[in-house]
This record gives sequence, structure tokens and C-alpha cells, in this order.
Amino acid sequence: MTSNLFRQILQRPTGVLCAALLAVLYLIAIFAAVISPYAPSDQNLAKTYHPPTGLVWHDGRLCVRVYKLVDPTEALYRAEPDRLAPVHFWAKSAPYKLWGFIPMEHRLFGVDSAERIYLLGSDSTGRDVFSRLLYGSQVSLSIGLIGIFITTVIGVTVGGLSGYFGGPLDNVTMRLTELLMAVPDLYLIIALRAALSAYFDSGQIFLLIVGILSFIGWSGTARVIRGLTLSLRNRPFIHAAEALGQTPFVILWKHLFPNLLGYLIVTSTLSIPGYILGEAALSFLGIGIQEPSTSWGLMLSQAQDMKVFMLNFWWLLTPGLAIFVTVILFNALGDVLRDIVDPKLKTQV
Amino acid sequence: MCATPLLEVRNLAIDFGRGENATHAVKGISFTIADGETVAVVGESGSGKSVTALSLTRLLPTPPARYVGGEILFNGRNTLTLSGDELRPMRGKQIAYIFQEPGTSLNPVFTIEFQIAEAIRLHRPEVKDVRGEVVRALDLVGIRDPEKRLGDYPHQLSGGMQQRVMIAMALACHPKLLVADEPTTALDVTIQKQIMDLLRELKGRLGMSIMLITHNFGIVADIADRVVVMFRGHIVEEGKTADVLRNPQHPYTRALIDCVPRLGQKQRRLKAIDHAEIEALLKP
Amino acid sequence: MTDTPLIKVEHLKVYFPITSGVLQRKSGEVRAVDDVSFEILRGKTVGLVGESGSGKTTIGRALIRLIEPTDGHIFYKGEEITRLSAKEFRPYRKKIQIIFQDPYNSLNPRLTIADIVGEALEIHFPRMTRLQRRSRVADLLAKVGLKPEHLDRYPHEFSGGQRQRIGIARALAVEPEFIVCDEPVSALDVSVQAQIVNLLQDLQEELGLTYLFIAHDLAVVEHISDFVLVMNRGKIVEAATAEEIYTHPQDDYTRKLLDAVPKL
Amino acid sequence: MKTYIFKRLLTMIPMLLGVTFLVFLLMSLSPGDFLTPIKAQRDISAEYIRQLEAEFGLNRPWYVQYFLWLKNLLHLDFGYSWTYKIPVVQLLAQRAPCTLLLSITSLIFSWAVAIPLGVLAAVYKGSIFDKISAFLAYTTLSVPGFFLALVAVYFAARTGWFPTGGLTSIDHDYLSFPERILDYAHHLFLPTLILGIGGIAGLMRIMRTSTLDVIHADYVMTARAKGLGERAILFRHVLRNAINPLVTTLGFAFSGLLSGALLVENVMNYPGLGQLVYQAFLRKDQFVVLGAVVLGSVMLIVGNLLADLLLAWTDPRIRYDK
Repeated sequence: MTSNLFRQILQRPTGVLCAALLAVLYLIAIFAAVISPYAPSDQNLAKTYHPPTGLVWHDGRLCVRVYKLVDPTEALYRAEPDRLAPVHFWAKSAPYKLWGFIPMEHRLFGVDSAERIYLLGSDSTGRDVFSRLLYGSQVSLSIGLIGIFITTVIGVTVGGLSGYFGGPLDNVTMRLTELLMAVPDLYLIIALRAALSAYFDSGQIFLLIVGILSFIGWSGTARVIRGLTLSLRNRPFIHAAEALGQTPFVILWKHLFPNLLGYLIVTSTLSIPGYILGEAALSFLGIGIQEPSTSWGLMLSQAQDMKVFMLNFWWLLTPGLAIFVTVILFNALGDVLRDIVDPKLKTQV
Repeated sequence: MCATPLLEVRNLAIDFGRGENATHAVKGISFTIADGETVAVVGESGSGKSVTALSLTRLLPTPPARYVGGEILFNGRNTLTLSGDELRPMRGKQIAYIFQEPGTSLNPVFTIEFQIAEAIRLHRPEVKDVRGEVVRALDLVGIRDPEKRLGDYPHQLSGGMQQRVMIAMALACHPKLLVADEPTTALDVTIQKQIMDLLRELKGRLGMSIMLITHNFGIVADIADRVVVMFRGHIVEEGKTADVLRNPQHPYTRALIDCVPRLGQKQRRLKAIDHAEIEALLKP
Repeated sequence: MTDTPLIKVEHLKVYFPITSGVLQRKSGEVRAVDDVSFEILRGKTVGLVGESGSGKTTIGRALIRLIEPTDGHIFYKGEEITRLSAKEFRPYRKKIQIIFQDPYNSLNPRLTIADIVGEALEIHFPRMTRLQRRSRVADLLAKVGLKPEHLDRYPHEFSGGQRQRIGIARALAVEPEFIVCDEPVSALDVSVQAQIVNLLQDLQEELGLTYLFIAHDLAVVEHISDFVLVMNRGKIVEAATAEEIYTHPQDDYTRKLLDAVPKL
Repeated sequence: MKTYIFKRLLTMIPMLLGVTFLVFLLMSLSPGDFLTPIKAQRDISAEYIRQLEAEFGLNRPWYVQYFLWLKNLLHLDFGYSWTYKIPVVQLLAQRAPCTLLLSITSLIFSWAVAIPLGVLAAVYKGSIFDKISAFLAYTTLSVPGFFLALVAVYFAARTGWFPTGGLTSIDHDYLSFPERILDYAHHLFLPTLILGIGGIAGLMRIMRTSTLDVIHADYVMTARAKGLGERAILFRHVLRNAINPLVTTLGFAFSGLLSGALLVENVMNYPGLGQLVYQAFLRKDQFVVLGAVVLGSVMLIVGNLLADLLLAWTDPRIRYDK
């Protein structure tokens, strides 16, 4: 079934494109530390709001222009006509640890330490936006996957069991989901966030956010799965398995779950954007990911400053573009999946 | 044959899809229906009988359906070449339909009065008392206390009642031809009988022609003057109902009659149809 | 007729509660099956005929314990099976099987034919090896007129008649003695209907099966059954041999049903 | 019908108890309370703080506080806002109508755009129009709402065509009635647009799907067989049925609107419930938060009820009399 699904994705151009681009994005996130030229917290207070450095081909090698601060109040930089800094590949850098445990001393590219390479400019403390964007992708891209994993596991277990067995269990879980759904999402998130943040340090905030988003999200999944289970439960093939004496848990696993799988894959794909946007919104409000960690939402929140708008520091808005691209890819992929799994468009997410 | 028939289908061919994947649903069939005549089209599912019925007023969605050839002459006019604006007044007014599933064929969000009145207002603008006309139509199909039923929604009626409403709606504009596409298949047996009795009675009373699509030879014997037997897009046999039933010429017709168990004539085995064998007969 | 009947049903009642309100309090009940008694002799076919809502399907489901009876007794070879726990009932699942009406929904679309038919073997013959199971499934398919190359296909690749054959093979896998045929031909074209009816009769002869044959078409029921039960609104209104039902119907409702069958 | 509404309103009570209990529990979990900042000020006597603690029950266990709060709630006493120095009821009465107004205008906006677009996309399935609208739907689905709001604020600030926040101008009180309406409209325009856009894509896709479903329904064939023109079929027979799934989403839409409004209100400086709850949280203004959450939940539950009633009205198969 799943291998079949994969083959069908490959038959559709949109599917291939989205899957491939997402794969690239995830690879970048995994190797963010190697690809980015600087550490995310690497400040340079002499070069705040630096524009993206221009790249030129000179003397058979790639070079970056060197800029000079012309007007500090307006953060106006101007490229110096004849100063160039060569770009080194596999450049030596300050030691860091890949994935927290592999010691490394090189990054994919960089310039001599006297100069800076800002592919997407720098922020208010002279940190490299490009590097932060890559590091931030680790949070933004993983939050959807982890969140969807948790909600799916909880939602399928709770929804499947209460749909299959019904009775008091069903009653209790459905009242619980109704309760969760009776509070406006963000209100509840803010409440949870404020209540629990005291018990987490800034490094664990990520986990807290995932936890909160999943806590809100499982009820919807559970209700839908329950509904599907209820309708599947009355299909004759389930009765046939019962008539053969099959045990309830095998029936759930062997007969119900595979029939839900297609739906789950589609809804999961289409729900991931919700998590990405949710994290971004929370971080934007200042109650999500905190410094020194970074995420796209947090970067946008820092770009909220009016100064950014008025002075055309457009590069500070690139995280918005990153969110947009990721979300659109997931949405498009979800649609392709839905076409495959559910050609009659029965699922309306 | 005398005078022009009410309906004449000549070499009608209908495909679904295009190119290599096209399926030929109807492969060049011809038949006629005279004024006041009831013709049954019999065949198994996939024989092209419903497709033929819907094509009379071009109700098949195109695509995927495609009219590949032939003509459908109704009162001498070819419905396949008429424009949409010329065709629409014929639908419902000249040729009316009832379908297999009365439950889904009525719009769930409108009252039955509205749905019948809609047809009357459309085709008989001269009628002043539309409500009275709706009541008359409901009365005609044997619905008791029709005034009380006017405000009902389809889901409030039983399957048999829904089909009666469909018939009332179809007959409200006095069509010349009623196309009944398996009108009783979805109903309980005792209700099936009631609906067939009603159709037989109305046919006598109103003098319209009926094209009855069915897979049940039993129903054919009951009501049809002539019968057309279809198999995989072909007409394999055509004739007076009594003749065909008593003395079927084509092996398929014979097999179709024989495969149905009959009350009071217990056989040890039923005769099954060998489709491959019949398919082979059709190849020239 | 001194034999113990294979199946004996006494005063069977199945009521479905109608609940209402927030607390789901019972406010009424639907008497789907209301005090029904009958018996089925080994090797015979009892036909159960009635219109939609008459309760005929509910009786079939109650016999194989897909529905819990509200009251009454069901005996299998003289042993009461009505109130056995799921575990105690398990051995009987090997003896009592069911064939469903809807050939499109009665097979799990995500499983292959080998898995669908083999599941019964997995449950009731756990010591069979995979290979043994496969060859047994192939035998079963042959028995119902399908080919071994159909083993690894999925249900959607088959026609309605073929699916019904697969459903029959699944029921046969556990070597049952009694099969509830729940409108097995109602959804099929007339010619296919004849094939399936013939197949069921052949299997009965070959394997000595006992059937409860549920249908709404009196002609089919009369053809296949030795004894016919006519049901209306939860009650059996007439019970007689197939011949008697046709020649001397006693009940008005039976007459109405007979009258409704179109005659050639 | 009346008994149904009454029953539904009754079920609200346990629901609200659950919601408030949950929120109260959460608030008590977080260390400190709204008096913490005051305690830090040296010029406030310990006596006064003790008095305040007693008044608000802060020296008692949280569940006692909860019951105290509930008891007061029966007299519509939502407590007192420490930061705003007025009763919470007054605060809510100021803010809730603003959020309600914004929610309703953006709901109307998104439905007014989504329904025709969805129907057209279904009717001309596979056409250029269908593809363009699908692409636009993707795009709007993928832009974070707050980002759009940010852009809108920038736009307003740059052009000066629209106010950058608030619901009324400073001179609002001196305006004539029609001018006041215009003033409201002027302030509401951008927030409505931003909040509404977020909903359009989803609604449009639902509308397209359900229209496609209905277009192939048997009763549409019946209508065509009757001789009805395509326009009558579409507007009478298709639309009336296709809209039902959309009505069912109305209940959920409300939840999304309230959450979306929270973001939009904060970015666009709109004086609604969302802004209130967010700022109150930052300041640990407990009773304000509780009151706002209760009110938000009430709005949501009532919204759901209205959606169900509306569905019963549009779909005669669903009737709640029995």
C-alpha cells in the first residue's frame, strides 16, 4: 500500500517536485551546521543591518564585495568599488559540534575572518540571517513532523478504540475532546504556555511548544478517526472477521488501520503546515522559541520592528518566505496524496 | 410499418472516453417506439440499456460520454443535432424520466410541491393554479390526501411514495414518452408490484408511450408490448413480448429467461449464462 | 425426524433500544425480532424471506453472534449457545459461518485474496505453515470456481460474482457445518445470481452443508430451500415447506409476496 | 426546536465548568500571581498585601479560589483587573463586541468571496480559472496570517490610506452618525481583509468539493431531465445542497476566527478580546484572562449552536424537534 503510494507520487510531476524539494529542505536542515557560514548566535555589532553581500567572479574565483558603513543612523552601507574577499570552500572555522556530538572545524564555505559573508544580510546585532535561517529550519521543519507523529498516535489510539468499542469509553473521550475544542485554540495555547513555561528552561521550550500544539491537535484527529472507525466498523468485512472469531485488537490492526492509513497520510501531510504556522505564530507573539535558539517565527518577530519596514531591510523578512515555501510544498504534496488516496475527495481538511 | 414512429433510433453508437481506452457502450443500435406503445429494453448491467435511455435527450454528461454516430429521431427531429435551447423544452415536456433510486433522484432540500410545481411552471406557463395542478398530479399516482403531502420533504416519504412522487412529477406535463429506467429495482417486492400496477394503469389512462428499462423478464411480461434485448451494446433480439417470451430466437434471450427461478416450477439447477459463448456468437 | 436439529431457535427476541437526551436514557425500543422459533435440520436449507425491515437479517446476525439476542435461546446440536462468552463461543465460529449480501463491502479492500481467505485458517488452524495455508486457499478458490493466479490480487480486481465466490471461499475455509447466507444474490445480476445459487447447491451436496438462506425474492428462496419461513415486522407469519408455501399459502402477507413476484 | 436549543444551552454549563476548571488549574500551576509585582514594590505595606490576598483568596488553595471565583460568577462578577483597575466585566464589555464585530465582518467577507469562487471552480473544473483559483488558494493558505497583518500595517503606515490600529479615530465622538459608521468601516477594513483572507482558501476548496459532489447527484439529473436550464440547476438545485458542508464548518470556523483574531488584533493593534487576553497573560492579570477565556468559549459554543441551527434550516433532513 505505502510502496504503491510512493510509486503513484512519482507518476505525478507536482508530487515529484514537492517531494524532492521537501527532501532538499530537510537535508539542509539536517546539515544546517555545515552549510551555514556562521553560528546562529555569532554577533558582529559593527555590521548591524548589513545588506546581502554581492557576489562577483574575479580572477577565476568567487568573491564577495566588501561594504562600508556610510550612514550609521540609517544603517546605510555602500560597496567599496575595488575591495573583494575571496570565498573559500570547506573553509576553516571556529570549532563546533555537528548534531551536538561530532566535532568539526570546517564549514561548507566562508571568507577570511576579517570580512563577513552575508548571503541574506545581517540582523540588528550583525548576525548572519542566512545562517540563522538554516538553523531555524531545524525547529520549523521538525516541529510539524514530531507534532503530527504525537497527535496521530494519540488520535488514532483514542479515536480508534472509542469508535470500535463505543460505550462509556467513547462517551468519556468524546466529552474530553469537546471540552478541548470549546476553548479557542490560541487562548488555550497561551494559557498552557504561561502555566508550564516555569517548568522548562529555554532549551526545552521547543519540546514544550510541540507538546502544547499536540495537546490541542489530538482531539480533532481523534474525532475524525472515531467517525471513520464507526463507519468502517459496520462494513461487512469487519463483521466477516468477527464471524471468523478474530480478536478485536487484530481486527483493529489488520482490518481497520490499513483502511485508515491512506486518510491518515493525507491529513497528516495537510496538517503539518498547521504546526509550522502555529510555531511561527507563537514565536512571533514572543511565547514560542526563545533566544538563543532560533526559528523562523522568532526571526520574523524580531523583524516586526517598524524600523525594518521603513528602512527596507527586506532580507529580515526572508523567514516569512521560507515558511511560505515549506507550507505550500506540504499543502501541494497533501493534495497530490489526496488525489491518489481519495479520488472522490471525501476528506475535506 | 405504418406512419412515422414517435421515436426512432438509428445506428446509435456511444463511447465513453477517447482513443485506446474508449469503451463502446452502445454499438450501433436501431429500434422504434410507436405512439402509445410500451417497449421494454432488457439486459444485464453494462449492456448499454441505461445509456441508451439517457441519450434520448442527451442527458449523458459529455465528456466522458461521446455520441459517435447515428441519430435519435423524436417526432422526426434528431435530438443529437438540436441545440441546448431547442432540446431543453423537449425534456420533461415531451420525454420525461423516472429513475432507479427515487430516494436520491428527488432533491432533499425542496418540498415535493416545489419540485413538481417547478416542472409545471417551466413547461405549462398557462397553468394558473399550479398548486391545484400539483395536487391533481399527486392524486393521479394514488397518493392519498395529496394536500397534506405538499409540504413534505422527500426523506419523510417511503421508497414507494418517493417513486410515486417521481412519477407524478414526470407526468405533470403530459409527456408523449415516459422513460422509466429500472423504476422498481431499488424497491421492496410488494412495492415493486404496486408501482408496476400504477404504471400499467396510467399507460392505459393517459395513452403515452413508455420505454421501460429493466433486467427482469418478469416485469416485461407484465407490461410491455414489445421487447428489445441488449447484450454488451448490441441489440440481440427484438419483437412482440409474447413472441419473444414464448419463442426466443437468440440464445442470450433464451438464457436470460431461463436463468430466473420460477415459482412452482422447481428445477434442480438454474441455467447459468455463458457470456463468452454469446460474445463469440456476436462476432461475424 | 427424530434427529436433533442442527440449529434450534426458541423464542428469540432482539430489541434495539432507542435512546434520547443527554444521558442516553432508553426511551423506547425497536422490536427487530420478536419471539421467533424455528429449527434447521442437518444438510437442509431453510429459506427466510421478508422485505426490508422485517428482521430477517437480524436473525442471521444473531445466529452467528454478531448481535446479542435480547431474550430466547439458540441451540447448536442441542447445546445452548446463546449466552456463551466470546471465548466460549470461539469453537462454534468454526462450525457456523456467514456469507454477506454486498460483495463490494464484504472484502477488505487492502488485503489480497490469499490474506482474506487465509485469515480464517490463521485463526482456527494456527499450526498450518504459510505454504500449507496458501495451497489450502488455492484449493478453496478452485472449489468456488476461481483460479490459483487470483491468490495475490486485490478485491477491486474482481467482478461482483467473483467477489461473492471469494466470500464463499472465506466462509468455507474453516470447514463449517452451517452457513448463514445473508442475501447472497440480491446485489447480483440475474445471470450471475443463477451461477451463485448453483454453486451454493453444489457445495451443499458435496460438503453436506446446512444453510439458512435469507432473501427478499420468494422465487429464489423457493428454488433453493427445503423449508421456508416468511417474516413480517419481526415475526414469522408462515412456516412451511417450499411447495406448501407456493400451493397453499396460509397468511395474507405470504399471498401478497407471492402475488408480487412477476410471472413469466 | 425550542427544547433543543434549551437542552443545548444546558450542556454549555458542564462544558464551561470544565473549561474554567482547566484554565484555573493552569494558572495556578504557574508560579507567582498578579500580586507578585506589587509585593516587589517597597512602598506598599505588607498589611495591604495581606488584605488583598484575603480579598482575592490568594492565601487559600487554588481549588478554593476556583469555587470563590465561580460563586462570584453567579452574580456576573468576573473579578477585578489589577492592571486596568476596573471590574473585569467592564473590560470584557468593552472588548468582546469589537472582536465579535471583526469576526462577523471577516466571516461575511470570506464567505462572500469563497462561495462564488468555489462554485465557479467546480463548474469549470480543470479550466484555467480553476487552476488559478487553486493556486491562489494555496498561496493564501501558506502565508502566515500575522505576516499578512504585518504587511498590512506596513502598507497602512506607508500610504496613510488606512489607520494603523484601533477601532475609532480620536475625534470619533464629535462625528455625525453616518461619519461614525464610515469611521468604523475605515478602521475595520484592513483587519477584516487580513482575517478574512485566511479563511477563504479553505472555504473555497470545501465549496468546490461539495459542488463537484452535488453536480453528479441523481437529483441534478432529474432536474436536467425536467428541462431546467443550467443556470436554474446550478443556483437552485446544486447550490442549496452544496452549501451544507460549508455550514457545518461554521462552528469550527468560529474557533479559527477567534484564534486568528488574537494574532491580527495584536499585530494591528485592534482593541479586541484577543489583545486583551494576550496582554493580560503577560501581566498575570488572572481574572481578566479567565473572564476572556470564558467569554471566548461562550462565543464559540454559541457559534456552534447557531451553525447547527442554520444547518437545520438549510437542510430539511436535519431537524431537531424530536
